[in-house]
Amino acid sequence: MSGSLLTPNLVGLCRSLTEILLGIVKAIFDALSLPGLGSWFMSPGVVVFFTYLIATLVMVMWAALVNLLSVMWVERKLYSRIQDRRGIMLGVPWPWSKKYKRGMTNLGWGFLQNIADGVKLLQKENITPASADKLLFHAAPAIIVSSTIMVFAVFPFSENFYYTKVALGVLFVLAALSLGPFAIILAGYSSNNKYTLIGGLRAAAMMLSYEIPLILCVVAVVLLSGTLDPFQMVAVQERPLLGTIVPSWNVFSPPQMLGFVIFFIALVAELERIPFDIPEADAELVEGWTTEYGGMRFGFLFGFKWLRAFAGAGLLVILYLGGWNGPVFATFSVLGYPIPILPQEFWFLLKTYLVVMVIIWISWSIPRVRADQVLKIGWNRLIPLALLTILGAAVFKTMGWF
Amino acid sequence: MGVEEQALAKLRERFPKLLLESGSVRPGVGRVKIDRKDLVEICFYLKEELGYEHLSCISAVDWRDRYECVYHFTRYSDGSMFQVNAIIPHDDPHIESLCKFWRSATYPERESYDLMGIVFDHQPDLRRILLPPDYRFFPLRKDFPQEVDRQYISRRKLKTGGV
Amino acid sequence: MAEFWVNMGPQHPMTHGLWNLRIKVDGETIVDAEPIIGYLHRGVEKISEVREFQKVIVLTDRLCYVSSITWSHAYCLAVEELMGIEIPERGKYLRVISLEIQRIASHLMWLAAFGADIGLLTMLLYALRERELFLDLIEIMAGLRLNSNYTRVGGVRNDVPADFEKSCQRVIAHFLKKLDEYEDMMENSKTFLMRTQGIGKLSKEDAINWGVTGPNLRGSGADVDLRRTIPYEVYDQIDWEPAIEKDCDCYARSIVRMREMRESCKIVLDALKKMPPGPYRMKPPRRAEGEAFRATEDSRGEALFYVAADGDDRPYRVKIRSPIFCTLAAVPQMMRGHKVADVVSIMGSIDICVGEIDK
Amino acid sequence: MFLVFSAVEIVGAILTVTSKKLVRAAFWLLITLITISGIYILLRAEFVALIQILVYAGAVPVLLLFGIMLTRKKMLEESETSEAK
Repeated sequence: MSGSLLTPNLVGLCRSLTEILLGIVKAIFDALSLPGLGSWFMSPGVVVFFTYLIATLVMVMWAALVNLLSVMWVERKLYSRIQDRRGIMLGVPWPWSKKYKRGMTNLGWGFLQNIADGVKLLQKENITPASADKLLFHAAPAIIVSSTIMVFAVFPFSENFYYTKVALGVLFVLAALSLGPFAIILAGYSSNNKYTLIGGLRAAAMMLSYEIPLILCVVAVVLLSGTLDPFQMVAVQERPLLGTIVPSWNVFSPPQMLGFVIFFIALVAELERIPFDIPEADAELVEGWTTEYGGMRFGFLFGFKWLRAFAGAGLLVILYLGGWNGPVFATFSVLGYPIPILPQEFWFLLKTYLVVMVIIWISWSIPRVRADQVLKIGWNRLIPLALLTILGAAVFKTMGWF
Repeated sequence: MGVEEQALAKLRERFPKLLLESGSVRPGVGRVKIDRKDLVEICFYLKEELGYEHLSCISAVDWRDRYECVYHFTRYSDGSMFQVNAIIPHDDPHIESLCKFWRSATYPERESYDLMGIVFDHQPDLRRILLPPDYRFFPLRKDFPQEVDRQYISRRKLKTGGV
Repeated sequence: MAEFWVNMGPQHPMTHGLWNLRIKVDGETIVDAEPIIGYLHRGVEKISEVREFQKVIVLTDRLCYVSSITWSHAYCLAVEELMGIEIPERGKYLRVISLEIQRIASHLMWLAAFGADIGLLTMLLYALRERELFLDLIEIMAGLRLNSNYTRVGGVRNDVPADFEKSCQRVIAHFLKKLDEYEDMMENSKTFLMRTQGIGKLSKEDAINWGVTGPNLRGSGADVDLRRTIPYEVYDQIDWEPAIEKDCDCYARSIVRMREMRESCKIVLDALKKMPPGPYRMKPPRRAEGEAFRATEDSRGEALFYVAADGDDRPYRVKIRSPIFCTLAAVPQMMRGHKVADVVSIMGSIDICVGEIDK
Repeated sequence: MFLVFSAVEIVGAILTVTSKKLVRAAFWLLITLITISGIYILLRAEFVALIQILVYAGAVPVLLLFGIMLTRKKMLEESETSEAK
């Protein structure tokens, strides 16, 4: 199949980058006749330290800046298209476009809109309510942001584009995502407002009840593929299915089809998208648990929901849609060396963004469900069906059908 | 004989002495004028016997020498309406509430109390509704100063030099 | 869980204006509710006592910015009754056309707000997009989009341009197609049914007793449309059917409004066809004496104006009966026992307009 | 590393039992549980550590807070001044 863009891997790349940079630093210190300091910079500990520093920065920048802004941009573009909106079409055009030099036009791509929003949020005052529980009020956004960033520590974008390789990667992602509800309920409580309190309670109730089918579906996938390692999980899905050209993605196996649907619904609920966005139902609870936050703190809470959406969609792609596997024809070899035309990262991002777009599409075309109905769907429908999925997966595994 | 004439005839027959004034406004609309003490009796008769089921409006009018509470009733089956003017003396603005028969009387009665200061006896929830609870005036009364003529004030200020 | 009061308003996305709904919740269940209004009280009734008859129309236009023509028309009818004048036939037809266009625009505003309430933001933008077309029609008729000041005592302000019928037909043909789309989005959507069916029940007897009127009453199964029960203008010469649903819940109320939009389209086209040539306005007398009232079918219910005059050139007393003011009294009963999220369905389905509540 | 973790854990545990606000106690409990999972990682028991976060840190304090919020009355009671009569 297609190869990865990053070789050997992110950390390795960063290591060579660090070595080059530190070599320049050493040369400067040598020129300043400080050879001791120069060779200290080249010592292995320092190199490793800077390597991981740079790798972390690259990963966080990539995830939280590039992908976060892209997901936001995709969402805005898509719902503007769906709703016949004009606003988002207004944006600064490309600087090199000579045709639209007059400034703001409605033919721009609108990509800078998010950055403008971010700048606006940064300029706003961070208001802390007088009667809020200060410690928890400040801790809640930090927990949400850090737990979301934590996901990307083990999140593989391709065979080589990852930060660390953990054998229990999927479990790690789920554990990191499961810290969110606690922060939400903390935020809801500490704002000392009835809307946030109701929103926080709703969020906690909903996330508790939807995390269970989510994890049960993962259990079914783990049963079939026999591993918790995302890399092996993708490798299992790589071969073609029973002599056809259809790849053996988990979604094509009979028990996992159901699991895919359940996982998708539970994911939408986890991400608080519109059919299940009762914690922040803006018509009834103003903004739910984020009501009292302002400025960039609100920006964090709001933006990292999109990042969670991205991470969740990526998890869905890894578990069910074959991860970074692309079609076979995407690679050709020159002199026996495989050259990817479209690298694995491209396929992974393509699938992830498609899933994100489906989520956006759903959320802007149906009304929101009531809180008790959400819980009813979760407990009465999804959990039994998820258990059924596990049963089916176990049967298939035992009989060796898949 | 139109529907309102039939209703009026029945009313005249039932309450020969109570109707101070009765007549037909336009086809389908009747009008009687009564004293405030007979209101409940006549309205109950209108609702139960004549089928005027919908109390659409309660308006209070300040005629300087008396108040009038004007009730409009509708009968949905043929669309005939009925207007009942209840006369209230100016020095004692009290009238019986109709909340027992029409729950829809609650809000209009509160509004009439709020703006005109007519007290509805036996109203379960007689509070101010539009104006703030600590407001002390009844603005729709005719003795409430209606309008401050700003131009007049400025003209007077120019003329007299202040005040 | 402890019961506690939640203030929904005065500034809350659900309120569609400036009022306050205090709900007492037990967890998520509503135990009690109490509307608190008066934040927007402008004293229209008092101001109109010092204005001449014709000049009050400016105020009645602003009673409800969503459906200004229907309010001015109700006032004009009452004043014409008071003065005892009969307006020209063409004026009546023009009034009916403007009323129905305004009704469609108002119902589209309701649809937009209802969609946003139950979380369907797409509906908001779609409905507002189509509302623009009807506001454009009103602009062609009256010269203004919102507070159009079109209906006058004694007729309407001006005649319509020659090609008005054609633009009306074009807009309505386009709108009827879009209306099918809305029905797909709303009535045929499972989520919408989950949110509205069985919510906010108000039986027919209760509705009449509470004084609920208009589409809300027709959603409760009562065959009451004042355009038909107490015909005014030329509604008795036009073919149309009132929309009546028997379910008594939010769903029925929304269906009634959707069907009413179709009926209004029919009325507009029919009235345009039957409209006779001739004068559209007459000169009303300056002074009047006595008292008069007229009830009309506003886009939200029964709008009744009671006008009394003492022989001056201005009304002695104007009383406005606003439909939502009376409907609001029934809201606590509709809400008891439902969930917090149903507040928005119920309030959205009865189509609040604060301008007319607070007068 | 172990010393850091255990110090944080001991401080968190002490604050858990001494803090007056129950919600804060739950917050410190979360800190304690997360540091315990850090200690598990030091012991090379990654699976247990992740399950610790998933189950104990992710779910138990949430349930705890849920219980606190559903049972505590004082927090939700209306103050006298906000009664609009």
